[in-house]
Amino acid sequence: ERGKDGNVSIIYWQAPSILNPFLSGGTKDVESSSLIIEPLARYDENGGMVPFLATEIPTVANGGVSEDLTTITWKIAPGIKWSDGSAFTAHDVKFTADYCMHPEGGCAQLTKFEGVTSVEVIDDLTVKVTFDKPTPFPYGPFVGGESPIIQKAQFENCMGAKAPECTEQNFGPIGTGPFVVTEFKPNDVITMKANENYRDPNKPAFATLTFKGGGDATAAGRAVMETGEFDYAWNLQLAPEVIQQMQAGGKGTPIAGFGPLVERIMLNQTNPSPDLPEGERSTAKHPHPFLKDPAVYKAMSMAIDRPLLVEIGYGQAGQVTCNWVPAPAAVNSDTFKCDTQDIEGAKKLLDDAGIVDTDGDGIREKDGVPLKVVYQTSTNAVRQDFQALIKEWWAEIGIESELRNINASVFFGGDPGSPDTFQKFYADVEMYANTFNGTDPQSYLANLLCDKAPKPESQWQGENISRWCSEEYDALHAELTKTADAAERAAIARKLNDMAIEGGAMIPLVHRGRLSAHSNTLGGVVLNVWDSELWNAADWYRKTGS
Amino acid sequence: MLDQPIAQIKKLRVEFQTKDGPVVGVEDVSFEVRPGETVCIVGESGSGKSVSSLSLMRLVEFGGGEIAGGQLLFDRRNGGELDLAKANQDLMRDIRGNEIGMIFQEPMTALNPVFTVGRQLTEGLRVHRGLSQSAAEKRALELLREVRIPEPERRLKQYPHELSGGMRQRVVIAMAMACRPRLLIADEPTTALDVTIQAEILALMDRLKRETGTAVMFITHDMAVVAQMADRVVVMFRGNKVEEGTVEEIFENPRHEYTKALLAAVPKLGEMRGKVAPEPMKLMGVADQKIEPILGTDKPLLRVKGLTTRFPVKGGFFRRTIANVHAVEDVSFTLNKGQTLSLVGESGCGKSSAGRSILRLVEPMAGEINLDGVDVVKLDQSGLRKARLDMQMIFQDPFASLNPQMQLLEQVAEPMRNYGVASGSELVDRVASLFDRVQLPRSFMRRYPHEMSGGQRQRIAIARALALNPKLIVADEAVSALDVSVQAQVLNLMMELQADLGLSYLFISHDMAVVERVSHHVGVMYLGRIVELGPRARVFENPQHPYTQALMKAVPIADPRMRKSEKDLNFKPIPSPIHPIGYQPEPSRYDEVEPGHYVLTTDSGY
Amino acid sequence: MTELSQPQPTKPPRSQWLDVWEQFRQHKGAMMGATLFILIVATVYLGPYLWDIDPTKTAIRERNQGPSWAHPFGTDQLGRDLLARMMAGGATSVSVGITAMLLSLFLGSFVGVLAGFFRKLDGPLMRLTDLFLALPLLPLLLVMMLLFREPLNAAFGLERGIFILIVSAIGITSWMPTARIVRGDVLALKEREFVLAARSIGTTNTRLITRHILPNVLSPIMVSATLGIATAIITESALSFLGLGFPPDFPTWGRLLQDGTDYLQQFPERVIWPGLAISLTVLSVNYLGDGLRDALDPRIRGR
Amino acid sequence: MLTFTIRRLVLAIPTLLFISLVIFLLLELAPGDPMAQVPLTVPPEVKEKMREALGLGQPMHIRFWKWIVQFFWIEPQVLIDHMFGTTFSAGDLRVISWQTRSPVMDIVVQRIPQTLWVVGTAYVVAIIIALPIGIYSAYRQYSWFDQLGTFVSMVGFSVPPFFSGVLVIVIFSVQLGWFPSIYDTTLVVNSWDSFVQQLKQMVMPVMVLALQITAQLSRFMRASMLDNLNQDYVRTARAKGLSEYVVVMVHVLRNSMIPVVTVIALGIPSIFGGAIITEQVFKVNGIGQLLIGALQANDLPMVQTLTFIFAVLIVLFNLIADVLYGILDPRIRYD
Ligand SMILES: Nc1ncnc2c1ncn2[C@@H]1O[C@H](COP(=O)(O)OP(=O)(O)OP(=O)(O)O)[C@@H](O)[C@H]1O
Ligand SMILES: Nc1ncnc2c1ncn2[C@@H]1O[C@H](COP(=O)(O)OP(=O)(O)OP(=O)(O)O)[C@@H](O)[C@H]1O
Ligand SMILES: [Mg+2]
Ligand SMILES: [Mg+2]
Ligand code: NI
Repeated sequence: ERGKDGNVSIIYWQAPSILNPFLSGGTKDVESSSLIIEPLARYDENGGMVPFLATEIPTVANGGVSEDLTTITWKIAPGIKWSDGSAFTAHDVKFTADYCMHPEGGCAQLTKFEGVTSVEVIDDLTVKVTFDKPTPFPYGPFVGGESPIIQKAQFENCMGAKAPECTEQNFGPIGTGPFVVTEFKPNDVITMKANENYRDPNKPAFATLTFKGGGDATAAGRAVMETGEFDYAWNLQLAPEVIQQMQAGGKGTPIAGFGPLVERIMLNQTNPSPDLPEGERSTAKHPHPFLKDPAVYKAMSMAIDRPLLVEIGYGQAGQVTCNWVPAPAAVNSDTFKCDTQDIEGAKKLLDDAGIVDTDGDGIREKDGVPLKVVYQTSTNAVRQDFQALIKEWWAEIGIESELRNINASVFFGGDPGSPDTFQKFYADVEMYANTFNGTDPQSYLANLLCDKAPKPESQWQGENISRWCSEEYDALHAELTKTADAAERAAIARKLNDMAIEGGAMIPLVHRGRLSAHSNTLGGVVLNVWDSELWNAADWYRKTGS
Repeated sequence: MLDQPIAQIKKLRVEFQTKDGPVVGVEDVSFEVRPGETVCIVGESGSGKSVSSLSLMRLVEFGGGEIAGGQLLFDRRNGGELDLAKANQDLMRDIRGNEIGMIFQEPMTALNPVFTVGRQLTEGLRVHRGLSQSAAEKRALELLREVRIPEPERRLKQYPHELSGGMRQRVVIAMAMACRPRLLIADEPTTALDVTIQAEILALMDRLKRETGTAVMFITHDMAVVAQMADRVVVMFRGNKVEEGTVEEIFENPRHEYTKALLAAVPKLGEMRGKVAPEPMKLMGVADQKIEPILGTDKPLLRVKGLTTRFPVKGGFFRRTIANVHAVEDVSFTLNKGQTLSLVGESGCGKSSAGRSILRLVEPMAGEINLDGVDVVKLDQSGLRKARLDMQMIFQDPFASLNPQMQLLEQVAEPMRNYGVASGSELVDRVASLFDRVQLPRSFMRRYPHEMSGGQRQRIAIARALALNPKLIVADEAVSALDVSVQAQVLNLMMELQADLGLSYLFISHDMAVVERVSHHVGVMYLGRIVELGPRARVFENPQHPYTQALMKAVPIADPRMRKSEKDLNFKPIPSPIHPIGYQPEPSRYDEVEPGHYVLTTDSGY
Repeated sequence: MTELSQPQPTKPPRSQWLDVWEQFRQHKGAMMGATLFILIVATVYLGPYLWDIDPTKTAIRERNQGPSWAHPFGTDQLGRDLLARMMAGGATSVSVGITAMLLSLFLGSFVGVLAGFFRKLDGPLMRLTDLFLALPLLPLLLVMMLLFREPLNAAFGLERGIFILIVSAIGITSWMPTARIVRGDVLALKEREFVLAARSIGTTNTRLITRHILPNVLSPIMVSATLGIATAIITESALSFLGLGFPPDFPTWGRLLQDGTDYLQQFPERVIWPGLAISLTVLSVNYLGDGLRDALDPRIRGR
Repeated sequence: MLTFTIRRLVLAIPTLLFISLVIFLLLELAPGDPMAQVPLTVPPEVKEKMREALGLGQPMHIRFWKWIVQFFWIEPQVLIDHMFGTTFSAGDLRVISWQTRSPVMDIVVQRIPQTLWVVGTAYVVAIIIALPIGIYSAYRQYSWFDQLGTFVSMVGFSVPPFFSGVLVIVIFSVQLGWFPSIYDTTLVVNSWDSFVQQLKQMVMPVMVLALQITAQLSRFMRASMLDNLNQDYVRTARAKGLSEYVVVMVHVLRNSMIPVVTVIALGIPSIFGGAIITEQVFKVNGIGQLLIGALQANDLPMVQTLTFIFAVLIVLFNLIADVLYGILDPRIRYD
């Protein structure tokens, strides 16, 4: 029965700053707004698609997707109402696309609409999306937490350059989701109440919801598992011991789920030496003196004790991986084995390749260049522990590393003026994690295409961080974009993954899961890493008798 | 009742802990004070006068001293006798300010710099007398009038640093007398005051004593004042009482060596009558002292013309300038090489300000200052610094003018260091000889100012000014704080230096006898102007201006049988030097009554 | 009168500094502070020679251990020996703390004295202070790192370069309160008569400042010094936290404290050691400062 | 002094403009990008578009000028509109935060209450505690009270809030369960119960903050009292028979206030500026948290505005301190 369970409180250690996910790509904003506005379909906890506002998932089989893979037609479930009581129609869907695709709007979810040429309203409950070319995976627009539908009536006057002026709308979108905003304090707290017009009259079970933001993961975990002040805490990136200790508090339970997030070490294929003139550092002009040597990067990978890293860094929220794309399961390649450390093997590999220590300082040289690497990452306790361990392991095989940690907002900020961004990569190796949205890896795999390498001409923008380049890879990826069959796609994806790893673009370390925690009295929580974590908040309820 | 002493000091011994181990400030002192009686304590500087009186107030403890022995019996208002040496501080608080009032020696530092005079005056009244704010203020006003501070209403709202030395001293006096204490301890209360005001203050204390039976313990080095005031006299020397007796006995029949020396060193007004030039004093016990007049030269060294200095008076919440103190107003004089010009005059008439203006320590508003061909007013900072090599100043308040954080050695050596005159061991030697000259033991070289008595500090200031052998020394009350014997020595020293090196002095003093002894020329100041200026003999023997005449009349005589009575003094209200912002005073015009003897003809305010 | 005024026994004048030292030696707190301080410094600099475990050496099997003979302070989450880390961290923290404090003290007193003393400079210097107070710290540090890290590294080597950078970063961003406090005192002091007197004997401004003004504003400076050292040590840890400090394999007390905070409940000793070390250092410097101040103040001296 | 004050106020305008320019340039120069917090899954082209939408494509001087106009011309109008219901500012673009796409000043206004509650209370508490401690420590130098005070304040000062905050949370929230570990900014105080709740959630942050401030203030107070306790005028005051209380609390205190006034005046702007770490630890989400969040997100308009408000307060309170100097010590002259 709606509203019987009182208040539920959620804590995110990053505070939402806006409730319009189109204006901010931040996870916190996307997830908090997912309580209010919904897409036509979502991914479930297994990565499968479930209709939300649509009646079914359009496929070629049911005729929703055209044979030539250029259009997709969504049927909207009848009777859905906006929280203000008005009817939800195809016009709203079309409007959403127009809103995001407006050239001056700076829409953060533009990639979702990539290749879309038009969105047509067929009738009030039918909408058709047309792509510019055959699109084997047409579920970009209107699917998943990043692509919800906003109300036309509310946002009509907020298109393009006007978008930021619509504070009221951005802070309190009218939606179809289980909750509506009562008060939004940006970067602090959101209070919500149950949506009276929610399509299921018995949901949500909670009458109100508090969404607190800010602080740090430790505090959030403590508030759920130790003091019981909150019901749900998001993304607790904490040392396993700390989680354990908190769990002993007895008030809450951690839950983990695995998406495609991989913590990896990127290997710079170009020379980052500070001796090079500015503008030529870390560019294709100067290949790296030793990191391109398979013996070197393979040895580096072999020297790493991945199970140990998992144990000390992530516990139940991590798994050993040798792959760049470890999920969904279908695309996870099993070509490589890397779950045992092999220092001796690594040494032998290097010795055999003739990379030996010639001057007795304990550091090997390749062609007279000592194997000294600058190893950078963002500032984060676990990453610093990893750095310390890996530095030691590499030292054992004769590779010296200089550690550097950089403030995350600089490291991940793309400021071309800063020497410390991960794109600029003024270091030999760098460690961070990356992932992709949804279940289709095609665009993620595109990250290693030759022309995506950051370079001065492109203001150092580009996803090919290692500047890795292989014609073979580019060709195979082009094939992927034309393949529709799911199994075939998966096979190609696995092959691409293997090429990248074999070719030394990166050293994958840990397949990271999402670890969140909910209070023991909160029922119905299903952790979903493919969509917003709060995707099924409508189903949450208060457990009785505990 | 008269036989019952108010205070009895018995075998008092006070020690100070210094780094050289305990120093004895007072060794063995016993005397008593009876109601309605004035006991004068005289003695060498540093002999323990201040320390004894502080002990009676039980204030030595706060200064690092310790009453190591003896009794301090005090007869309380309601009869009971009490040993103050053993009283607890709560009880003392009741007594201090209420039953025993104390006037401190150094007025600048004795006043809290951040409170107005009125505030500090009323405090005691409100505590002991329970007066309301307005009643206390009324009483404070009355007190300021009694001590004859001009414009008392305005002074109540001023801060200590805005008052002249004499005014501050009078504020301290008013403060001590506020509650009509039964015992008044006055530690050199009139040292900073000119003779007319000194006479008035003395008269005031005398009246107080007669009317209320207040006992007065009067510490001074001025034998004339002793003669004027004392019923009995206690002579101290090096922490011991060496002689005690009635005034007449002491003056007429001194027994102890020191007392004799003291009396012999007292300068007397009229001693110089008929002599053309100043000459050193005859000192006791100094054989083959050659006494020759110091003639000096006729070449001018310092020429001052139309010097004017004003200070802004601030008021209101935002402390805006609302009026000006016309401290120095159109002053002109000439000082010759090797000669001394004395400035005398009432306290607050602008003597110090004039002296400071000449060194440009305060910026004069207008005027010309020509020192040996150098126009001081036009000098820039580095030029001024160079010029100061030739002119030095001895400050009126020695404690305030010494850096509390520096050893005396360093303070005296500083001018020489500054100009690179000497260094290393030579420097130390020169400092040592300067210490000898001003009669300070060399062991004092590593002491700090607060460990010295008032007179000792003054001598440091003198030594410092002499260090550079300047051409001109502005001596602002340089010898007022010294006991007569040392004073005589210092005066002789100064004259000796004048004879030997051709020094010139601008000598600021209120002590007419001393002025008569040392000066070639005398300027009499009143309300910022020189009212009479001329050769010493002419001004002293033929005073023309009514103020000069009054001044001469008020000079006390060091003879208990020639006491002045209150009736002899004619007190005139002192006009205010404070004028609203736009006020334009008329220029001074003089009449030359005799060659070189000028008298102000325009209105002086007197 | 010579027979009456025979001079008191003279002692050869000793230097003022000897005197101060005498005094200092008799000050119980000061001696305690000094001993403690020397002890801390000796431990952090000489300790590593006696306790020669590498502070960055991990030993996974021995992680998260409590105190034992092999590891008197226990080990951390990677099995690194905490005693060794404390000593290594101390060497960095103490040197950063002291140098940065001295730098900020110097800058602060310099600006404060100049502003208080020279009326002309007062306005500009105080506006400069306002500016520095108003500047947001983080961007300022980021800019400093951006501009100077590479040149300094190139000129002085990695460690020294970063040390210089951090020390100057802390120094440059923390001198303002000292400057304002000193200026306030100087403004009041300047009007004292002995300053006038000093000027009348031709004391140059430099000497006036160094010999007359500075000794008299010593006590607020001393307080700033003690507080400054704590601030510097903690700021350093904040810098490392932001990734602006020493490389991550460089332990410092601040960082150890910070890392330990997460394990506060399981392994409280991990925060107690660095916390205690910082507090003791600050405390010892405080007592040292108190003693020095008392020793330098002639009014208190001798009591 | 009125002229002094007025002159300083007038002078403050160019000073502040200059400061704002320096801040602006500093922020421009600082590495960082408003897109730092956008996930890596958003491709660079999209980020570039978003940047453009934020106005980042324009040259620096134009952006600075825009900010100046918005802050000094439009925001005051908004304020006037808000107070008198006029519509001067209708349609004008206000200073907009990049993170929230909403007017910066609105968020600032929203944040002020909790910051004032927590940091302000801590400050007041600290002053109330620190001054007596400092005074008494000086008066009884080297007594056990003084030693204890020294010890506690030194330890208090050397323990950073990121540690002491967590410590009190672990003790008082986790172990004892007395106080909430997370500050509820939505709490409306309108009844006794809610007031008690407000008090409860304030106790820990206030405690942690006050400890630091107390340590600092009491040290300065003590040192400067010590300097004055031996002066001659203190003797005079005693000779008047004033009680020790009056001697110390009136005569000595007033003379000792200059450094303390400086420290206090320097601290007051930081009340408005918030206490970054403490706010973080206790999730107070006041101005300090806003600033650090904006810094991390490189939300330049927000950082610029907050820093500038802070600068205004600093300039203002330093002026107040200077005026206070003149009132406290009449010898200090400004002209
Ligand atoms: N705080 C102190 N520490 C050490 N010695 C002191 C201290 N105060 C005074 N003395 C010493 O005690 C002795 C007596 O000093 P006191 O002030 O009583 O002299 P005095 O008789 O008042 O002299 P004067 O007429 O010069 O004021 C002097 O030798 C002085 O140096
Ligand atoms: N800094 C100041 N601010 C305001 N007024 C001042 C200041 N200094 C002196 N005065 C005033 O100037 C006048 C002259 O003072 P000055 O010190 O020159 O007197 P004096 O002749 O030396 O007196 P005394 O013999 O008492 O020392 C007095 O009315 C005094 O109040
Ligand atoms: Mg004396
Ligand atoms: Mg004078
Ligand atoms: Ni005299």
